[in-house]
Amino acid sequence: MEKYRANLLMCAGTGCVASGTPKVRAAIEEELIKKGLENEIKIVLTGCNGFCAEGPVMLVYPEEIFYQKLTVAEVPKLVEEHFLKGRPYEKLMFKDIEKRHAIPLMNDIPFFKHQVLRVLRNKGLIDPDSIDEYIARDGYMAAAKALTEMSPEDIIKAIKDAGVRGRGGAGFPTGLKWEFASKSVADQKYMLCNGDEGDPGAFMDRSVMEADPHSVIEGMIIGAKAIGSSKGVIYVRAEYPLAVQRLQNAIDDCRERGLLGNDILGSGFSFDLEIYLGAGAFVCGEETALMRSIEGQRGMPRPRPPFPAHKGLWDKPSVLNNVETLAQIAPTILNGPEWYRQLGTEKSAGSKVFALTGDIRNVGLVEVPMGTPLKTIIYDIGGGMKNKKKKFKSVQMGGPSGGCIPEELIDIPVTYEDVVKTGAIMGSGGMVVMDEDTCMVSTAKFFLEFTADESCGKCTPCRVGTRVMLDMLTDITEGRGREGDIETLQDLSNDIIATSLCGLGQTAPNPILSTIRYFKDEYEAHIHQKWCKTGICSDLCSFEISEDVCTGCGACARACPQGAIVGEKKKPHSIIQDLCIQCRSCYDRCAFQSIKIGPAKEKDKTAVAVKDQEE
Amino acid sequence: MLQEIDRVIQQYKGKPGSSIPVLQRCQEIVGYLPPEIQKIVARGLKTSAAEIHSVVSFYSFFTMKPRGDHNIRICLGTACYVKRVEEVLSKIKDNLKIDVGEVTEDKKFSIETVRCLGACGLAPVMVIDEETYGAMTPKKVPEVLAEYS
Amino acid sequence: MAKLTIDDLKKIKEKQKATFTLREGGSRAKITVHMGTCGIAAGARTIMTALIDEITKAGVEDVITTTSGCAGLCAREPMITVELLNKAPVKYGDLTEEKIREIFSEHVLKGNPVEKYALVVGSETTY
Amino acid sequence: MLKLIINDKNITAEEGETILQAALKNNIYIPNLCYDKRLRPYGGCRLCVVEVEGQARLFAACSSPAQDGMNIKTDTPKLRKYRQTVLELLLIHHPLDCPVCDKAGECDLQDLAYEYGKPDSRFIRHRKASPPDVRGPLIELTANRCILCGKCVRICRDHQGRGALGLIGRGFPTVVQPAFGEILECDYCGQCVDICPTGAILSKTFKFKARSWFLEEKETTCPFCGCGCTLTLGLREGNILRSRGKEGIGVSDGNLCGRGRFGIDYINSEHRLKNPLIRENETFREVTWEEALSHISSNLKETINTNGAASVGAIGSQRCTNEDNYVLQKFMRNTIGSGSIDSSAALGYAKVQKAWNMAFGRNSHPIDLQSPYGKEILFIVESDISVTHPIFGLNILEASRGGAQLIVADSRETKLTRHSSTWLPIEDGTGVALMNGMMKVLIDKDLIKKDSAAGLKGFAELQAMLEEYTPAKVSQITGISEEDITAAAVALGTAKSRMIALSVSATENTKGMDIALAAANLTILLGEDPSTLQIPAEYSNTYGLYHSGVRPLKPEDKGIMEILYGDQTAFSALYIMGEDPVTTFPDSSKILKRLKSLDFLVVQDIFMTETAKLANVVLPASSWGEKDGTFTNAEGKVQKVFKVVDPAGDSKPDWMIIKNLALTMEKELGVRSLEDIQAEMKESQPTVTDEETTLTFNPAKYVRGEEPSQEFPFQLVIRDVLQHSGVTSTSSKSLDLVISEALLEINEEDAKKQGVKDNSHVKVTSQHGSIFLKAKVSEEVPQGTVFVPSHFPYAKINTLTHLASNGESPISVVKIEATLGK
Repeated sequence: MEKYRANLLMCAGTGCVASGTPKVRAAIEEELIKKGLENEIKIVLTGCNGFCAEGPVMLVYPEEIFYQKLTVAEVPKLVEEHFLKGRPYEKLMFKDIEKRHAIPLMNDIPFFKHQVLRVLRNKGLIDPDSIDEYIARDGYMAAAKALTEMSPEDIIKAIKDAGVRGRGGAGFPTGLKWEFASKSVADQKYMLCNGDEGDPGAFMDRSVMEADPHSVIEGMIIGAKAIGSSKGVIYVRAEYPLAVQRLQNAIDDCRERGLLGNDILGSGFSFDLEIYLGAGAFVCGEETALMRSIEGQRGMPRPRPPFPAHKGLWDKPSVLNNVETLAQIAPTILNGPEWYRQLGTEKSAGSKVFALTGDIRNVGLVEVPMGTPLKTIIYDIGGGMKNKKKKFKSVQMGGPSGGCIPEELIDIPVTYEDVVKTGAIMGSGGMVVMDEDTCMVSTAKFFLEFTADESCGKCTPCRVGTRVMLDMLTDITEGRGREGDIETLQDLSNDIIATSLCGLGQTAPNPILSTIRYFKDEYEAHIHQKWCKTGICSDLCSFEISEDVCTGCGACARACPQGAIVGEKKKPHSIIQDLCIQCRSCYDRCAFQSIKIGPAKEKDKTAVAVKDQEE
Repeated sequence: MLQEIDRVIQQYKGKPGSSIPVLQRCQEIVGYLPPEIQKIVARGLKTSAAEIHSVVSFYSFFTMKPRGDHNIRICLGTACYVKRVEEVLSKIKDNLKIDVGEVTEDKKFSIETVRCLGACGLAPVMVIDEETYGAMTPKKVPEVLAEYS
Repeated sequence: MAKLTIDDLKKIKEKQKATFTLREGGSRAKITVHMGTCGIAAGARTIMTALIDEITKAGVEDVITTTSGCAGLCAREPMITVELLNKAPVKYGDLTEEKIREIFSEHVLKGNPVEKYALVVGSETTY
Repeated sequence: MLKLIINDKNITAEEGETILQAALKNNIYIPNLCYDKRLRPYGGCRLCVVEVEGQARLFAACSSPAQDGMNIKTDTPKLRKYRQTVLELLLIHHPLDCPVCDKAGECDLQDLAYEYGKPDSRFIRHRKASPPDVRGPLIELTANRCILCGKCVRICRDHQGRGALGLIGRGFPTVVQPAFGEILECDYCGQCVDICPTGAILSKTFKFKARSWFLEEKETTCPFCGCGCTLTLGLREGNILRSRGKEGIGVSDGNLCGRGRFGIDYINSEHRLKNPLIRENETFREVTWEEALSHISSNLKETINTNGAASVGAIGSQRCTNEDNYVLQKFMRNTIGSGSIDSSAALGYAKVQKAWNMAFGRNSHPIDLQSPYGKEILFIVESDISVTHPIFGLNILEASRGGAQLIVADSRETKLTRHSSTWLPIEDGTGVALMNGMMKVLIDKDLIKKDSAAGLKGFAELQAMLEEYTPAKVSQITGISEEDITAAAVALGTAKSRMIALSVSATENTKGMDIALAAANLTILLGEDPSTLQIPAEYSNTYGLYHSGVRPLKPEDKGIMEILYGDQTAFSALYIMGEDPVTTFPDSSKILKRLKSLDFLVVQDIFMTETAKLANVVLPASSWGEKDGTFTNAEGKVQKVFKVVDPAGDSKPDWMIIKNLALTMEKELGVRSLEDIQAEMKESQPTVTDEETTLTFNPAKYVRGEEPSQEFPFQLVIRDVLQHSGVTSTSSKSLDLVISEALLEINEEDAKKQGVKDNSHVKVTSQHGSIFLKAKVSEEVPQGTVFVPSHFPYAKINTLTHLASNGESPISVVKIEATLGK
């Protein structure tokens, strides 16, 4: 084997690839050859590093220097400085905004510093297409242990003792799920993996499948042994081509090495699995719907009971685990339940991966111990608001099934129990941070649009109910809200939650209920005063310039597409209301926060029409 | 093309639950799934055309309309929503003068919206063919589209 | 390819150890080659190549090699710094291929600094 | 047995029953819109939610299993509110067009809205954009009324095995439609009409005919096939307006096929005979009953006087009641003095009967419609049971869905082959060879019940005969690979329980009695008792006809071969009741010749049939719906039919006409009423339930029919058509809308070779004649074989066929020529 003195671990996750990894990689390769370093320095493409917003990112070993926002133009300089002369190249390092200095080491960057990597243990550290590199990191040792030294009961006990809970949403104890299926008697059982990550704003499963596909496969082998299954299916969204490719490659390698197939590792246990591509239906994240989809039917959920542990795929006992859950299995088996419980709380043990997105500075994937305060995640890891001038308003957790947690609850520790109390849910771990410019009614409407669109249509409350609620929210955001709408929405929400067939319908009203709970004033303002104070609902606002703040810089006037802003240079400007179309451009543009948003005003609509015609 | 489809059907024939993979392959081959193709699949898999059509119509991945040479997929996930992907979308619609689900007159572009692409870190995101464009703004729309014309 | 056994897993892991020592840390020895313009001009590249060659030959997995800029003593280039775990770093100067091979086997492998080539004991960090 | 409490009432339930099933069984109604006992629980409408003590969540009664000790409340204020909301949501887009909806008055949604609904809705103007309605014959779907319970889609796909309707789209915009919104093409069974809980799917024939509350409903037995389903007829002002199935009633338990649901309007046909007719030269003259009967009386008397009573023959009917047939044969034997009476069953069912008797030593062989259930393997030989006996077919499909392995040997693709686990696409008419081959495999592999089989009469002969049926040879004959033959045999041999089924039609094309014997041999070889072999009697009263004495009973009695095909003109007069030999019997030219040669022909029927046109006297009989009586279904179950409407014109029940004729002939039958007849029948017919079984092997060799030749390259196979049964159904206006003429089904490749286009006319020629038919190019039929139905009188299919002297009707070979133009 060739020896390299340095490894460049370039992130080849979807995010970084989209930001230019392939081009940068080619440039580095070329430059290394130019400098004669190609035999000393090895480039490894890894899965998602997690710090997606800073991509393309690269980690240089052995020094552990973290480079971000790489560009082709900077490559010659980088290679010359760092790899030839050994002077880490400060220009491409992460900068701490407050202190204005570069942070060379990855683990000194706050985004990484507060994380503990279990699920993401191999992220950015191994080549996901190399089974050897996975094995080097203790890969398949847990499977070896489970297959040769442990009985199904031992495995189930270990997982139960560890307190592993499903990371897909509801947090059902994984060991218990396995136990049910293990006890079912059948000629065939199925071990299934849910890679149909659907919550908008969550991408940890994609990341794991891309960065560490073997960890999922190993988890499935162990689970298969626990329940007595010889066949597995990984159901992956077709929208994740890279994940599919990496998984397929990993499966092929496993088959070739005998880690899948008959008599794995000489243990006498046989298990094989295949990938099944989802075809784009959010509801297929629901386990019974996913099974219907694998059966080639419309992905419509089935009533439970019978539970999948008794009658699942093809009416055979089946276990469906989420990607993140499965990725935790191997280290837990290898290190034991106690190790697992070192992190987290009594009821929510271990760590959890979150996808931080929205109006936050450090967008990306983070893994923290359960029980970490929300505040730590948002401010210490996430770096606070992207726009420092804007205040934090709310964080949405749990996607369309979840809710919005307001600022006053930001100190809660993130555990299944504590999050549920707020009206949100842990969900798969999407955290969408919203600043004060976010209209909460519109946010609720966004989620309802999603659920109404993704409702399979099988049960009445979800099919019609989500549509009715969406219509009501649309009315409210467009100025047709009526007295009593809030109460009707709450009432209907409760009925839908109680009567819907599956989790989609049972949770679809959550975004409405939680926004009403914490931001009722916004609903009231929308309905009664016809006022959206964020200016997002263009029918419910008007913009005005406060003369005492305006510096007359003219930026707003230049931004206005209607030419509705007038004023002399260096003197306060004003907005011609009849022309204003409430596009919010001036508000976004003003550096002095001199634009104020007020309730909708009566205006002569012909003015805009006339103006449009002139153009 | 029909031979290729026949090969796909033969490959999956008799394998339970194969309608979705077969349809996916057919869509790759033909580009979309017109009724004639669905009928061939139904016959080949010993099921009814209504059953196949109901499956096709359920999943957003399947389309019964031909796409443009370049298919633009706009992510409508939460992160993209929060980052106002709507504005990017409407700019694209304005630019191409078509609505979501339509094809431009010259058959060059079609627009689709998709649920989360899982590239939230780059929000707002759009994908043209296989290429992902992150941190989109309405301003960037014309230059990105120009790459394809 | 033949089916893996548990022993094979362990072998693969061993084989990959060097790579992961590099990535995960845990190295016993770190050799820094000073690669400023001066160093390169004086032949630091040859030194680096020889060093990697020696490491490969010896089959050691816990030694990592890195580079740094000019150490400030341009006249004594090519130079390296050898740091063994929990020991003070030692700087060597005026190196040649033969010297570096000797230093490697004596100091890095056996733990005995080669005093005849040593310039300084104790040094600044690499950056 | 589980004990639970529902609404403070202690009830019991079976293990595996759902809460809803347990409740309904105990007369506790829980609202539901998407439940049907024939379908898997769906859990869609959410109206059946109930509260279970100690459980926070609600339980959907339709899908939650009843558990011991459950304390359930089905009607609490909380539940009422939830149901109110669900209904409110459903009614947002369901048009309130009850005044013009045929479902009103018996609409589940309407009833529930009345029970739970509030007059006002909190939601306004959220109506679904009107999706297009579904078009097609007989069945109409008004999309806006649909509440997406999915029952129609599921009954069509999961129960009927058809899948003509699909849920198209997702979520709120979902609609129920045939694929791509095309015209509905299906079995037209109409099960979707019955199952729809709203007015979304309606029968077109019933549309705007009557408000449901004006309908009077009466149960009777279906006049078509041997299943003997119970029809619930909707009547108003003396007219049958519709027919539907009702759960829990009769052998069909709510299921009906298209014939029973739509086909009974044949009784309203304008071609019904209304008055007795006497031929005068080339035309008929309407006469009174007195004149007709005395005309017949004197003619028959004269024939008897001149040629002897034995020169008078009669043909009974598989569609007439037991009473009609009994009286006819009694009339023949007592009044005329001739035992020469037979029926079309002689060409089919009687052969099965004979085989049955030879193999099992029994005189009667009732089938059991439930027999497919609980069997590990179902083996169907050359029989399209879903077409001949749709309800029996449904049970086979359901059993196979329940896990039974279904092996179907058939030359063409059928619903059963589509749903089979193994389809053996054999050459038509080679079922005997296949079964012989399978028996050989079973013997060679020692999979037979040796101890019981070897000692039976005929075993040695069977074994000797089977010697030549090696898999290789059988493969050559049947076109099925040796492996498949062996695999099928082994599957059958190793199964723990089995059913072997064929329809009578399988006996009609060459195979005759032999296929029944072969199947019986197979059954006995496997050590099974006769109930394993299921060969259902064909028509509504085939079984009863056979047992009421309409067949030769004494050696001197002549049967159908002599009556219609015999070469000597032994018969001078014939009395035909409810049969149309010219159309439905093979070799129609021969029959025409025979009938024309008679001195005197009486035809008693409900229509002016092709046969009636040749008669000297035509008597108008009352149809099935216009008289009381009984049918005996294929299970041997005697079921009543009722007079539900007034007889057409001056028509009379068959038995009454004959009774009157006997009276006119001054030889009273001794029966004056139905009760008399029934009492007498009971006495004369011994009960057949506890017959002894004597097993015998009857080796049956495979005999090749006519070989296709260069001149006649195609095999012609007569097959039944789902929407028709015999010829009566062709007079149904409703069914006429679906299939109105005989279509020649021909394989795509063959059609190409012959230059035949779909829907174009072809000339079909056999050695016996030629006819013109419309061609239907089909992927379902194999190359080298064409299929035709015999139902349609105008098609004159039997011009092409012939009858061998042994009573078998060999496969005909034909040539197909495309005709010019259309």
